[in-house]
Amino acid sequence: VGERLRLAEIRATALTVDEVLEAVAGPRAGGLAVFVGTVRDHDGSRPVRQLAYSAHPSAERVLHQVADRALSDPQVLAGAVLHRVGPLQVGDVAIVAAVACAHRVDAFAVCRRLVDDVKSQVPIWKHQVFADGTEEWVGAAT
Amino acid sequence: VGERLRLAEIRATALTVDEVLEAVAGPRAGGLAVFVGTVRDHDGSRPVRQLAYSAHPSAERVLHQVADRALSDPQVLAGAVLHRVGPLQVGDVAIVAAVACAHRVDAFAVCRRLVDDVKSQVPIWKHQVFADGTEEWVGAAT
Amino acid sequence: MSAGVVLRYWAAAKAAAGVAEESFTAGTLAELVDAAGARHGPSLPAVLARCSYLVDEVPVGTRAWASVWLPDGAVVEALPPFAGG
Amino acid sequence: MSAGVVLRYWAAAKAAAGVAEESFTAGTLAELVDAAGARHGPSLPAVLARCSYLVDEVPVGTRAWASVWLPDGAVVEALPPFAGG
Repeated sequence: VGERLRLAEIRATALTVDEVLEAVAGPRAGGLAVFVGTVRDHDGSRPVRQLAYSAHPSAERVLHQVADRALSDPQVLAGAVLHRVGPLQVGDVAIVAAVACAHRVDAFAVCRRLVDDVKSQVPIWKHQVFADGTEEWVGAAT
Repeated sequence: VGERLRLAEIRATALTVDEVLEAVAGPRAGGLAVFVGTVRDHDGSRPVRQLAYSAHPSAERVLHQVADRALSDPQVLAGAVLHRVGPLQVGDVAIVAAVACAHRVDAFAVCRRLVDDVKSQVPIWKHQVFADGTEEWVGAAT
Repeated sequence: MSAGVVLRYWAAAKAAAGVAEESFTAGTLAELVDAAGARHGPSLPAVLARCSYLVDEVPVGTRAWASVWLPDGAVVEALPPFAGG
Repeated sequence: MSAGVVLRYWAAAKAAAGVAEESFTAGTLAELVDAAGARHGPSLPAVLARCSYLVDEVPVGTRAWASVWLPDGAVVEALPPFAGG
Protein backbone atom coordinates (compact mmCIF):
# COMPACT_ATOMS: atom_id res chain seq x y z
CA VAL A 1 0.00 0.00 0.00
CA GLY A 2 1.44 3.44 -0.97
CA GLU A 3 2.15 5.77 1.89
CA ARG A 4 -0.92 7.84 1.02
CA LEU A 5 -3.14 4.81 0.41
CA ARG A 6 -3.59 3.29 3.85
CA LEU A 7 -6.20 0.62 3.05
CA ALA A 8 -7.64 -0.82 -0.19
CA GLU A 9 -9.51 -4.08 0.06
CA ILE A 10 -12.27 -6.09 -1.58
CA ARG A 11 -14.09 -8.07 1.07
CA ALA A 12 -16.83 -10.62 1.45
CA THR A 13 -17.55 -9.52 5.04
CA ALA A 14 -19.36 -6.42 6.33
CA LEU A 15 -17.59 -3.07 5.89
CA THR A 16 -17.43 -0.48 8.69
CA VAL A 17 -16.90 3.27 8.39
CA ASP A 18 -14.83 3.26 11.57
CA GLU A 19 -11.98 1.16 10.17
CA VAL A 20 -11.71 3.55 7.22
CA LEU A 21 -11.76 6.61 9.51
CA GLU A 22 -8.99 5.10 11.65
CA ALA A 23 -6.94 4.25 8.56
CA VAL A 24 -6.86 7.88 7.37
CA ALA A 25 -6.73 9.69 10.73
CA GLY A 26 -3.65 11.83 11.34
CA PRO A 27 -2.57 15.08 13.04
CA ARG A 28 -2.16 17.00 9.81
CA ALA A 29 -5.58 16.13 8.44
CA GLY A 30 -8.00 19.02 8.68
CA GLY A 31 -10.71 17.85 6.32
CA LEU A 32 -11.86 14.28 5.83
CA ALA A 33 -14.44 13.46 3.17
CA VAL A 34 -16.09 10.05 3.37
CA PHE A 35 -18.44 8.32 0.96
CA VAL A 36 -20.62 5.44 2.05
CA GLY A 37 -22.49 3.59 -0.72
CA THR A 38 -25.37 1.52 0.59
CA VAL A 39 -27.79 -0.88 -1.09
CA ARG A 40 -30.91 1.07 -1.99
CA ASP A 41 -34.37 -0.44 -1.76
CA HIS A 42 -35.11 0.68 -5.36
CA ASP A 43 -33.35 1.14 -8.68
CA GLY A 44 -35.10 3.94 -10.49
CA SER A 45 -38.72 3.05 -9.79
CA ARG A 46 -38.23 -0.70 -9.36
CA PRO A 47 -38.06 -2.00 -5.77
CA VAL A 48 -34.94 -4.12 -5.16
CA ARG A 49 -35.17 -7.13 -2.91
CA GLN A 50 -31.61 -8.41 -2.97
CA LEU A 51 -28.34 -7.54 -4.56
CA ALA A 52 -24.96 -9.23 -4.99
CA TYR A 53 -21.59 -7.97 -6.12
CA SER A 54 -19.06 -10.24 -7.80
CA ALA A 55 -15.46 -9.35 -8.66
CA HIS A 56 -12.85 -10.42 -11.17
CA PRO A 57 -9.74 -12.00 -9.55
CA SER A 58 -7.74 -8.92 -10.54
CA ALA A 59 -10.20 -6.56 -8.78
CA GLU A 60 -8.17 -5.87 -5.62
CA ARG A 61 -4.97 -5.25 -7.58
CA VAL A 62 -6.84 -2.88 -9.92
CA LEU A 63 -8.44 -1.19 -6.88
CA HIS A 64 -4.94 -0.46 -5.50
CA GLN A 65 -3.78 1.02 -8.81
CA VAL A 66 -6.92 3.14 -9.20
CA ALA A 67 -6.75 4.38 -5.59
CA ASP A 68 -3.02 5.17 -5.80
CA ARG A 69 -3.68 7.25 -8.93
CA ALA A 70 -6.67 9.09 -7.44
CA LEU A 71 -4.67 9.84 -4.27
CA SER A 72 -1.60 11.08 -6.17
CA ASP A 73 -2.93 14.65 -5.75
CA PRO A 74 -0.26 16.47 -3.63
CA GLN A 75 -2.98 17.83 -1.33
CA VAL A 76 -3.87 14.33 -0.21
CA LEU A 77 -2.58 13.23 3.21
CA ALA A 78 -4.23 9.81 3.35
CA GLY A 79 -6.91 7.72 1.66
CA ALA A 80 -8.68 4.39 2.03
CA VAL A 81 -11.33 2.43 0.15
CA LEU A 82 -13.18 -0.82 0.87
CA HIS A 83 -15.57 -2.64 -1.47
CA ARG A 84 -17.93 -5.46 -0.46
CA VAL A 85 -18.61 -8.52 -2.63
CA GLY A 86 -21.13 -11.29 -2.18
CA PRO A 87 -24.86 -11.09 -1.38
CA LEU A 88 -26.08 -7.88 0.32
CA GLN A 89 -29.38 -6.76 1.85
CA VAL A 90 -30.97 -3.33 1.53
CA GLY A 91 -29.08 -0.91 3.77
CA ASP A 92 -25.83 -2.91 3.73
CA VAL A 93 -22.69 -0.94 2.93
CA ALA A 94 -21.24 -1.76 -0.51
CA ILE A 95 -18.39 0.75 -0.59
CA VAL A 96 -16.64 3.09 1.84
CA ALA A 97 -14.06 5.59 0.65
CA ALA A 98 -12.31 8.28 2.70
CA VAL A 99 -9.79 10.97 1.81
CA ALA A 100 -8.01 13.26 4.28
CA CYS A 101 -6.49 16.59 3.25
CA ALA A 102 -5.49 19.79 5.00
CA HIS A 103 -8.55 21.49 3.48
CA ARG A 104 -12.06 20.26 2.87
CA VAL A 105 -12.40 21.38 -0.76
CA ASP A 106 -9.57 19.01 -1.72
CA ALA A 107 -10.92 16.20 0.45
CA PHE A 108 -14.33 16.38 -1.26
CA ALA A 109 -12.88 16.62 -4.77
CA VAL A 110 -10.45 13.70 -4.42
CA CYS A 111 -12.99 11.50 -2.61
CA ARG A 112 -15.47 12.02 -5.43
CA ARG A 113 -12.89 11.18 -8.04
CA LEU A 114 -11.79 8.08 -6.10
CA VAL A 115 -15.35 6.70 -5.97
CA ASP A 116 -15.99 7.57 -9.64
CA ASP A 117 -12.76 5.85 -10.70
CA VAL A 118 -13.47 2.73 -8.62
CA LYS A 119 -16.89 2.45 -10.23
CA SER A 120 -15.62 2.88 -13.78
CA GLN A 121 -12.30 1.00 -13.63
CA VAL A 122 -12.49 -1.81 -11.06
CA PRO A 123 -13.87 -5.08 -12.49
CA ILE A 124 -16.81 -5.52 -10.13
CA TRP A 125 -20.34 -6.41 -11.22
CA LYS A 126 -23.71 -5.91 -9.63
CA HIS A 127 -26.57 -8.40 -9.91
CA GLN A 128 -29.99 -7.25 -8.70
CA VAL A 129 -33.10 -9.28 -7.85
CA PHE A 130 -36.23 -7.12 -7.98
CA ALA A 131 -39.22 -7.49 -5.69
CA ASP A 132 -41.18 -9.03 -8.58
CA GLY A 133 -38.56 -11.81 -8.83
CA THR A 134 -37.03 -10.61 -12.09
CA GLU A 135 -33.28 -10.03 -12.03
CA GLU A 136 -30.63 -8.05 -13.89
CA TRP A 137 -26.89 -7.56 -14.26
CA VAL A 138 -26.53 -3.81 -13.90
CA GLY A 139 -25.13 -2.15 -17.01
CA ALA A 140 -25.02 -5.29 -19.12
CA ALA A 141 -28.35 -4.57 -20.81
CA THR A 142 -29.71 -8.11 -20.41
CA VAL B 1 -36.06 19.29 13.26
CA GLY B 2 -37.36 19.25 9.63
CA GLU B 3 -38.16 15.86 8.28
CA ARG B 4 -35.00 15.96 6.12
CA LEU B 5 -32.84 17.43 8.85
CA ARG B 6 -32.51 14.62 11.38
CA LEU B 7 -29.95 16.13 13.75
CA ALA B 8 -28.45 19.63 14.16
CA GLU B 9 -26.66 20.39 17.41
CA ILE B 10 -23.89 22.49 18.88
CA ARG B 11 -22.20 20.55 21.64
CA ALA B 12 -19.51 20.92 24.27
CA THR B 13 -18.87 17.14 24.37
CA ALA B 14 -17.04 14.91 21.86
CA LEU B 15 -18.72 14.34 18.49
CA THR B 16 -18.93 10.88 16.88
CA VAL B 17 -19.36 10.01 13.21
CA ASP B 18 -21.55 7.03 14.16
CA GLU B 19 -24.39 9.09 15.61
CA VAL B 20 -24.51 11.14 12.43
CA LEU B 21 -24.46 8.00 10.22
CA GLU B 22 -27.32 6.51 12.23
CA ALA B 23 -29.29 9.74 12.02
CA VAL B 24 -29.26 9.76 8.21
CA ALA B 25 -29.46 6.02 7.52
CA GLY B 26 -32.49 4.82 5.58
CA PRO B 27 -33.56 2.22 3.00
CA ARG B 28 -33.82 4.69 0.16
CA ALA B 29 -30.36 6.19 0.68
CA GLY B 30 -27.90 5.03 -1.95
CA GLY B 31 -25.13 7.56 -1.47
CA LEU B 32 -24.08 9.12 1.81
CA ALA B 33 -21.43 11.85 1.84
CA VAL B 34 -19.86 12.68 5.19
CA PHE B 35 -17.48 15.47 6.15
CA VAL B 36 -15.40 15.27 9.30
CA GLY B 37 -13.48 18.43 10.25
CA THR B 38 -10.70 17.77 12.72
CA VAL B 39 -8.27 20.04 14.55
CA ARG B 40 -5.10 20.24 12.48
CA ASP B 41 -1.68 20.42 14.09
CA HIS B 42 -0.81 23.45 11.91
CA ASP B 43 -2.47 26.49 10.41
CA GLY B 44 -0.61 27.32 7.23
CA SER B 45 2.97 26.86 8.38
CA ARG B 46 2.40 27.62 12.09
CA PRO B 47 2.09 24.61 14.42
CA VAL B 48 -1.07 24.75 16.53
CA ARG B 49 -0.97 23.53 20.10
CA GLN B 50 -4.53 24.08 21.22
CA LEU B 51 -7.75 25.39 19.82
CA ALA B 52 -11.13 26.41 21.19
CA TYR B 53 -14.45 27.18 19.54
CA SER B 54 -16.98 29.53 21.10
CA ALA B 55 -20.53 30.17 19.90
CA HIS B 56 -23.08 32.95 20.07
CA PRO B 57 -26.28 31.95 21.97
CA SER B 58 -28.19 31.99 18.68
CA ALA B 59 -25.74 29.53 17.05
CA GLU B 60 -27.85 26.36 17.31
CA ARG B 61 -30.97 28.11 16.02
CA VAL B 62 -28.98 29.54 13.09
CA LEU B 63 -27.44 26.10 12.47
CA HIS B 64 -30.96 24.65 12.10
CA GLN B 65 -31.99 27.36 9.63
CA VAL B 66 -28.78 26.99 7.60
CA ALA B 67 -29.04 23.18 7.53
CA ASP B 68 -32.75 23.23 6.59
CA ARG B 69 -31.96 25.54 3.66
CA ALA B 70 -28.98 23.47 2.47
CA LEU B 71 -31.07 20.28 2.68
CA SER B 72 -34.04 21.76 0.82
CA ASP B 73 -32.65 20.22 -2.42
CA PRO B 74 -35.33 17.70 -3.56
CA GLN B 75 -32.64 15.03 -4.06
CA VAL B 76 -31.87 15.03 -0.36
CA LEU B 77 -33.30 12.16 1.70
CA ALA B 78 -31.72 13.06 5.05
CA GLY B 79 -29.02 15.23 6.59
CA ALA B 80 -27.35 15.88 9.92
CA VAL B 81 -24.69 18.22 11.30
CA LEU B 82 -22.92 18.51 14.66
CA HIS B 83 -20.51 21.24 15.73
CA ARG B 84 -18.24 21.10 18.80
CA VAL B 85 -17.57 24.09 21.07
CA GLY B 86 -15.10 24.48 23.91
CA PRO B 87 -11.40 23.55 24.07
CA LEU B 88 -10.17 20.90 21.60
CA GLN B 89 -6.90 19.04 21.09
CA VAL B 90 -5.23 18.25 17.78
CA GLY B 91 -7.13 15.40 16.11
CA ASP B 92 -10.41 16.15 17.92
CA VAL B 93 -13.50 16.36 15.71
CA ALA B 94 -14.86 19.92 15.37
CA ILE B 95 -17.65 19.29 12.87
CA VAL B 96 -19.41 16.30 11.35
CA ALA B 97 -21.91 16.70 8.51
CA ALA B 98 -23.66 13.95 6.55
CA VAL B 99 -26.10 14.03 3.64
CA ALA B 100 -27.90 11.01 2.18
CA CYS B 101 -29.30 10.98 -1.34
CA ALA B 102 -30.30 8.34 -3.88
CA HIS B 103 -27.16 9.21 -5.88
CA ARG B 104 -23.63 10.09 -4.78
CA VAL B 105 -23.18 13.17 -6.97
CA ASP B 106 -26.02 14.89 -5.11
CA ALA B 107 -24.81 13.66 -1.71
CA PHE B 108 -21.34 15.16 -2.30
CA ALA B 109 -22.67 18.45 -3.67
CA VAL B 110 -25.18 19.07 -0.87
CA CYS B 111 -22.75 17.98 1.87
CA ARG B 112 -20.17 20.46 0.59
CA ARG B 113 -22.71 23.25 0.47
CA LEU B 114 -23.92 22.40 4.00
CA VAL B 115 -20.40 22.62 5.45
CA ASP B 116 -19.62 25.82 3.52
CA ASP B 117 -22.85 27.44 4.72
CA VAL B 118 -22.27 26.42 8.34
CA LYS B 119 -18.81 27.96 8.23
CA SER B 120 -19.95 31.21 6.68
CA GLN B 121 -23.30 31.75 8.42
CA VAL B 122 -23.27 30.16 11.87
CA PRO B 123 -21.92 32.52 14.61
CA ILE B 124 -19.06 30.33 15.83
CA TRP B 125 -15.51 31.56 16.45
CA LYS B 126 -12.18 29.80 16.56
CA HIS B 127 -9.37 30.78 18.91
CA GLN B 128 -5.95 29.21 18.29
CA VAL B 129 -2.91 28.95 20.56
CA PHE B 130 0.25 28.34 18.54
CA ALA B 131 3.18 26.20 19.69
CA ASP B 132 5.20 29.39 20.31
CA GLY B 133 2.55 30.54 22.80
CA THR B 134 1.12 33.30 20.62
CA GLU B 135 -2.62 33.15 19.98
CA GLU B 136 -5.18 34.37 17.48
CA TRP B 137 -8.88 34.66 16.79
CA VAL B 138 -9.18 33.15 13.33
CA GLY B 139 -10.45 35.62 10.75
CA ALA B 140 -10.55 38.60 13.09
CA ALA B 141 -7.17 39.92 11.99
CA THR B 142 -5.89 40.56 15.52
CA MET C 1 -31.07 62.25 19.02
CA SER C 2 -28.92 59.92 21.16
CA ALA C 3 -29.98 56.78 23.01
CA GLY C 4 -28.64 54.90 25.99
CA VAL C 5 -27.56 51.53 24.58
CA VAL C 6 -25.60 48.46 25.64
CA LEU C 7 -22.84 47.13 23.35
CA ARG C 8 -22.00 43.44 23.84
CA TYR C 9 -18.69 42.19 22.47
CA TRP C 10 -18.04 38.60 21.27
CA ALA C 11 -14.83 36.57 20.67
CA ALA C 12 -12.05 38.78 19.23
CA ALA C 13 -14.08 41.94 19.99
CA LYS C 14 -14.38 40.97 23.65
CA ALA C 15 -10.65 40.20 23.74
CA ALA C 16 -9.79 43.58 22.19
CA ALA C 17 -12.22 45.54 24.39
CA GLY C 18 -11.22 43.69 27.57
CA VAL C 19 -14.86 43.67 28.68
CA ALA C 20 -17.99 41.61 27.75
CA GLU C 21 -20.41 44.55 27.49
CA GLU C 22 -20.79 48.19 28.42
CA SER C 23 -23.09 51.19 28.05
CA PHE C 24 -22.85 54.02 25.54
CA THR C 25 -24.86 56.95 24.37
CA ALA C 26 -25.17 56.92 20.57
CA GLY C 27 -27.83 57.70 17.96
CA THR C 28 -26.70 55.37 15.19
CA LEU C 29 -24.67 52.20 14.90
CA ALA C 30 -21.88 54.20 13.22
CA GLU C 31 -21.65 56.56 16.20
CA LEU C 32 -21.66 53.61 18.60
CA VAL C 33 -18.81 51.83 16.76
CA ASP C 34 -16.74 55.03 16.74
CA ALA C 35 -17.37 55.64 20.44
CA ALA C 36 -16.43 52.09 21.43
CA GLY C 37 -13.30 52.20 19.28
CA ALA C 38 -12.24 55.49 20.86
CA ARG C 39 -12.84 54.19 24.37
CA HIS C 40 -10.71 51.04 24.01
CA GLY C 41 -7.70 52.14 22.01
CA PRO C 42 -5.60 50.56 19.30
CA SER C 43 -6.81 47.05 18.36
CA LEU C 44 -10.59 47.30 18.90
CA PRO C 45 -11.42 49.58 15.93
CA ALA C 46 -9.93 47.13 13.42
CA VAL C 47 -12.00 44.30 14.90
CA LEU C 48 -15.21 46.33 15.08
CA ALA C 49 -14.71 47.30 11.43
CA ARG C 50 -14.88 43.59 10.49
CA CYS C 51 -17.82 42.72 12.75
CA SER C 52 -21.42 42.07 11.79
CA TYR C 53 -24.01 43.51 14.22
CA LEU C 54 -27.28 42.54 15.83
CA VAL C 55 -29.61 45.21 17.23
CA ASP C 56 -31.99 43.59 19.75
CA GLU C 57 -31.14 40.21 18.13
CA VAL C 58 -31.98 41.42 14.61
CA PRO C 59 -29.08 41.26 12.13
CA VAL C 60 -28.12 44.64 10.67
CA GLY C 61 -27.01 42.84 7.51
CA THR C 62 -25.78 45.11 4.74
CA ARG C 63 -27.52 48.30 5.88
CA ALA C 64 -25.16 51.28 6.18
CA TRP C 65 -24.23 51.73 9.87
CA ALA C 66 -24.88 55.46 9.73
CA SER C 67 -28.48 54.72 8.70
CA VAL C 68 -29.12 52.27 11.58
CA TRP C 69 -30.89 54.32 14.27
CA LEU C 70 -30.61 52.84 17.78
CA PRO C 71 -33.76 52.85 20.00
CA ASP C 72 -33.29 53.77 23.64
CA GLY C 73 -32.22 50.75 25.70
CA ALA C 74 -31.19 48.78 22.61
CA VAL C 75 -28.77 45.87 23.04
CA VAL C 76 -26.25 45.91 20.20
CA GLU C 77 -23.93 42.90 19.65
CA ALA C 78 -20.61 42.96 17.78
CA LEU C 79 -19.90 39.60 16.07
CA PRO C 80 -16.43 39.19 14.52
CA PRO C 81 -16.16 37.13 11.29
CA PHE C 82 -17.35 33.54 11.85
CA ALA C 83 -14.80 30.72 11.78
CA GLY C 84 -16.66 27.52 12.51
CA GLY C 85 -15.87 23.96 11.36
CA MET D 1 -4.07 -18.47 -39.05
CA SER D 2 -6.33 -19.78 -36.26
CA ALA D 3 -5.39 -20.60 -32.70
CA GLY D 4 -6.89 -22.85 -30.05
CA VAL D 5 -8.02 -20.47 -27.29
CA VAL D 6 -10.08 -20.52 -24.12
CA LEU D 7 -12.80 -17.89 -23.65
CA ARG D 8 -13.76 -17.23 -20.03
CA TYR D 9 -17.06 -15.49 -19.36
CA TRP D 10 -17.76 -13.23 -16.35
CA ALA D 11 -20.99 -11.95 -14.71
CA ALA D 12 -23.69 -11.24 -17.33
CA ALA D 13 -21.59 -12.97 -20.04
CA LYS D 14 -21.43 -16.16 -17.98
CA ALA D 15 -25.18 -15.93 -17.34
CA ALA D 16 -25.91 -15.49 -21.06
CA ALA D 17 -23.46 -18.23 -22.16
CA GLY D 18 -24.63 -20.67 -19.48
CA VAL D 19 -21.02 -21.78 -18.98
CA ALA D 20 -17.91 -20.32 -17.23
CA GLU D 21 -15.41 -21.00 -20.02
CA GLU D 22 -14.97 -23.00 -23.18
CA SER D 23 -12.57 -23.58 -26.07
CA PHE D 24 -12.69 -22.08 -29.52
CA THR D 25 -10.55 -21.87 -32.61
CA ALA D 26 -10.14 -18.26 -33.73
CA GLY D 27 -7.41 -16.09 -35.21
CA THR D 28 -8.53 -12.70 -33.87
CA LEU D 29 -10.64 -11.44 -31.01
CA ALA D 30 -13.33 -10.40 -33.51
CA GLU D 31 -13.56 -13.95 -34.85
CA LEU D 32 -13.71 -15.32 -31.31
CA VAL D 33 -16.54 -12.98 -30.27
CA ASP D 34 -18.53 -13.92 -33.38
CA ALA D 35 -17.97 -17.64 -32.82
CA ALA D 36 -19.02 -17.45 -29.15
CA GLY D 37 -22.11 -15.42 -30.03
CA ALA D 38 -23.12 -17.90 -32.71
CA ARG D 39 -22.64 -20.86 -30.38
CA HIS D 40 -24.86 -19.51 -27.57
CA GLY D 41 -27.75 -17.87 -29.35
CA PRO D 42 -29.88 -14.81 -28.68
CA SER D 43 -28.70 -12.85 -25.62
CA LEU D 44 -24.92 -13.51 -25.57
CA PRO D 45 -23.96 -11.41 -28.65
CA ALA D 46 -25.45 -8.24 -27.13
CA VAL D 47 -23.49 -8.80 -23.90
CA LEU D 48 -20.23 -9.66 -25.70
CA ALA D 49 -20.62 -6.48 -27.76
CA ARG D 50 -20.51 -4.45 -24.51
CA CYS D 51 -17.66 -6.36 -22.88
CA SER D 52 -14.05 -5.33 -22.46
CA TYR D 53 -11.51 -8.11 -22.98
CA LEU D 54 -8.29 -9.42 -21.46
CA VAL D 55 -5.94 -11.61 -23.48
CA ASP D 56 -3.67 -13.55 -21.11
CA GLU D 57 -4.56 -10.96 -18.42
CA VAL D 58 -3.58 -7.99 -20.61
CA PRO D 59 -6.42 -5.53 -21.32
CA VAL D 60 -7.27 -5.16 -25.01
CA GLY D 61 -8.35 -1.60 -24.32
CA THR D 62 -9.43 0.37 -27.36
CA ARG D 63 -7.64 -1.74 -29.98
CA ALA D 64 -9.94 -2.89 -32.80
CA TRP D 65 -10.95 -6.51 -32.11
CA ALA D 66 -10.20 -7.53 -35.69
CA SER D 67 -6.60 -6.38 -35.18
CA VAL D 68 -6.09 -8.38 -31.95
CA TRP D 69 -4.32 -11.61 -33.00
CA LEU D 70 -4.73 -14.46 -30.52
CA PRO D 71 -1.66 -16.61 -29.76
CA ASP D 72 -2.19 -20.35 -29.53
CA GLY D 73 -3.40 -21.39 -26.07
CA ALA D 74 -4.41 -17.82 -25.18
CA VAL D 75 -6.92 -17.31 -22.36
CA VAL D 76 -9.35 -14.59 -23.35
CA GLU D 77 -11.73 -13.11 -20.74
CA ALA D 78 -15.00 -11.29 -21.48
CA LEU D 79 -15.75 -8.61 -18.84
CA PRO D 80 -19.18 -6.95 -19.03
CA PRO D 81 -19.42 -3.25 -18.10
CA PHE D 82 -18.32 -2.70 -14.47
CA ALA D 83 -20.93 -1.72 -11.90
CA GLY D 84 -19.17 -1.47 -8.57
CA GLY D 85 -20.00 0.76 -5.60
